[in-house]
Formats: sequence, C-alpha cells, structure tokens
Amino acid sequence: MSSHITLVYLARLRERFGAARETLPLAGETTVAGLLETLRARGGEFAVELAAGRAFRVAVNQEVAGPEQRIVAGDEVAIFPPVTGG
Amino acid sequence: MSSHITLVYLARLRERFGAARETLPLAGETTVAGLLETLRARGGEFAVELAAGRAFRVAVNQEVAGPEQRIVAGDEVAIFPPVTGG
Amino acid sequence: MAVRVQTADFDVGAELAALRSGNPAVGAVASFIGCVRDMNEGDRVGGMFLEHYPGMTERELEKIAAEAKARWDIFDTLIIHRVGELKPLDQIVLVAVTSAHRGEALAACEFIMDYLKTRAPFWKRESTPEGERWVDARVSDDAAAARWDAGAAR
Amino acid sequence: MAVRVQTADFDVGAELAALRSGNPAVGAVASFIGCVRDMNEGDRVGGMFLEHYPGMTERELEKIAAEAKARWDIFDTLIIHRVGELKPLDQIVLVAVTSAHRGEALAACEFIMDYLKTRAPFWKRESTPEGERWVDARVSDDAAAARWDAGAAR
Repeated sequence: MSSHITLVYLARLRERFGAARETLPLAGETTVAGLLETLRARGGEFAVELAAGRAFRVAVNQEVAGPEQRIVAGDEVAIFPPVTGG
Repeated sequence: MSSHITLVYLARLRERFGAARETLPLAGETTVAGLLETLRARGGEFAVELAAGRAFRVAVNQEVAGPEQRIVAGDEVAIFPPVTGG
Repeated sequence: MAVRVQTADFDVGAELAALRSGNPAVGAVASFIGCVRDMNEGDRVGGMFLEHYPGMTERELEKIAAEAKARWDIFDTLIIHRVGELKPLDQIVLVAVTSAHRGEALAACEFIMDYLKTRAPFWKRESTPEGERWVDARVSDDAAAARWDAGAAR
Repeated sequence: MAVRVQTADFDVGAELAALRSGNPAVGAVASFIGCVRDMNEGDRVGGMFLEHYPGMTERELEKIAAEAKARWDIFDTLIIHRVGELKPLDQIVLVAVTSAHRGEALAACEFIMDYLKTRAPFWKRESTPEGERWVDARVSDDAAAARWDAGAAR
C-alpha cells in the first residue's frame, strides 16, 4: 500500500516548478486545498504560481477537481494552467 | 428583337407538362401573375399544377420572382417545384 | 469563392487541402458533406437522380457564398454540388469554409447549407420499391433557412 | 467514437471516408480542421509545441464524444488531435460527426470543438521573434463552451 501521492506539473507550471512530476509522502488524507497550502508553504515559484487568484487547474486521478476534493495515498494529482488546445 | 419568351419547366413540373421548354409569343409585356393565368387557361395539367395554393416557384431570367414581376419579350421564365437539393 | 456543379465525384481531402493551401492565416476549416442515404421517409431508396437548372444554379450558389462572406469574417468558401444519377453512399455536396477562427467558419458553413437547401434549384427524384418519386421540400429546411433571415442569435 | 492523440499528421479524406464507410444511413458528415496560423495576438508565429496530459487527454476526449452522442441524434464521432512540434499550415485537430441530418451533425461538431478547447488538457507554446511563450486561454473559448451549459437554443 503506497503512502505517497504523485504530483504532475504541466506546460508553463512544469517549467516554473522545474519538474514534470514528484512524489510526496501522504499520511492519511488531505484535500486539494490542503495540498495547495502545503505547496505554497514552500515559497518561491510555488507560492507565486499557486497564489489565490492565479489561473490554474487541479485534476485528481485525471479528473478535474475542486478545492474540497479528497486526496488519498496512491492518487495522481496534476496541476496545470488553463487549457489552450485545438 | 424577339417577340417571344422562353418557358422552362423543371423536375416534376417538366414531367407533368410533358416538356422541358417551350416558346410563347409575347406582344408587349405581362407579369408573372398574367402568364400563370394564361397557362392555367390551357386546362389539364397546367390548370391543376398552377392552381392557387399549389406549391411552385417562378424565376424570371434565373432570379426568383413574385406575381408582380414584369415579363417582357426575350425573357426566360422558369416554373418549378420547391427545391430539394443537397 | 469557388462554385462547381458537376456529375463527377469529388475528393474531399484534396479539395480541403487546396482551399487552405498557402494561406497560413487559416486557423479553421469547417466542412459539410451530404451523402445519399438508403432510406427516406421510411422507404428504401435504391438511388436517385438529381436535376438542376443550369445557369440559375451557379448564380444562386455564388450569391449564397457572397452572402456568407458578407456576414462572417471568413477567407474563402467552396461549394461543390453533384447532379445526375447517384446511389446510396455517394457524396452529393461539399461545402467548406476557411477562417481564422472556428466559430465563423462553422457558422458560415451551416448558413450556406441551410440556404443551399432552400434556394438553389436542385430537385431529387428517388427510386424506391414502389417506383420513382420526386422528393417533397422539407418544412424543416425552410425553418432552418428562416433562422438566418430573422437574424437569430447563435 | 474514436479518439486519437498522435504526433503524426492525418489524412482528412481517408478519415472522413472511413468514418461513414458502409453506413448508408449517413446523410451528413460535418467536420472541422484546426490549423496552425502564422500569426497570433499580433505576433508572427514560426511554430509551436503542443503539450498534453497523456491519459487524461484521452479520457476527456472520450467524455466529450459521449456527451455529444447523448445530446444529438448522431451515428459516430472522430476526434484526432496532434501533439508535439507543429509549424504554420500544419493540421492540429480533426473533429468529424456523422448523422442522418445536417443540423445534428453540425451542432455536435461545434459542441465537441467548443468543449475540446476548454476541457481537454492541451497547451500551446508558440515560437515568436521575441522567443517562446505559452498561449493564454481565450475568454471567448470559455464563452463558447458555456453556451452549451446554459442549454442555449440554437
């Protein structure tokens, strides 16, 4: 049983954070809002890009998620800018 | 200087009238309504198909025309059912 | 603003490629292909003959294309309409529109098709098990075209 | 309901022919091709890189296609989206819808494009004379997609 989550950063945020993915330990569970708080606490680009009012989206297990969405060990959480495809 | 008009019948009306086109003498001028009256007076399929309330269209010189449209010698007048293309 | 009325089939891929070729401002190509169905009004259709009014057909199609060009911010249009004998699965009509943006291209394409169905002088005669019959105009086609006259918001 | 995400180009004519092949009930094929433009927001664009989120992309496109199928009376849909390096004039995306009638096919095609632009995880990075830049989301794309949520009459 995994006790980690996988973070995926895409497009501009991948470049800003200097990583395409990382693994984060997670004991118990958290929420999207809780995870974002943890990441912002790192300061630097994380604090800037994930600040309230910045345009970004979160997907949990490849489904777009709101701030209350529960996150448990084993989940894949992606953070990315608004999409611009097609 | 022509003193005739050309009548063009299309699709179902071509079959009903038994002709694709005919030439009609025209002294002076008439209107679409006047021409239709002349044709109805022939009786038979003309009276049936061009009766008031029947769905047909008239074009003068390849432009759709209303009953008041003037017709003069040399004009091409087409009579056809509502279109069903595409 | 090309308009073609022909008995021959057409190559959709080649036509669309030609329509946008060499214009790197084109971001959107909307297209519509009409095909012969094997059923209509509940009857099996073995084939059809498409009659038109030569001369007037081309004029009407050119007017429709010019109207689309005046209404939407588009680059170019293509209308190819076949006539003569056609059988199920055959292509009947191709309408294509290029634009910088998709909304304009798609709206203009739909506008052209709606008007083409109600204004261009084409008539279908279908072969069914009960014999040949001329297809009656659809009220829904008139309604579709009337939307544009009323300036309906999209 | 095919969905493909690929770096390779696609053959529009062959794809559209395959989508309707063997189904004589298809009377209408609506399609949309998105292409790389050489200008955007007033700057010359020499090329672009299209990034996506593998896995989620396919899921979102399949959901969009299923929604279109639920909303309109259509037979089949095709969505092909390219990723990777692209240059002006390249094809980016093909959306095609088959139906018995044109109104359903055209509406579903537009619906899919509007949702694809706002929901599918693709991001464009353009090369301009001033360097590389990520393209910002367009407000007009959100507005186009929101139309459908509001159940806007067509």
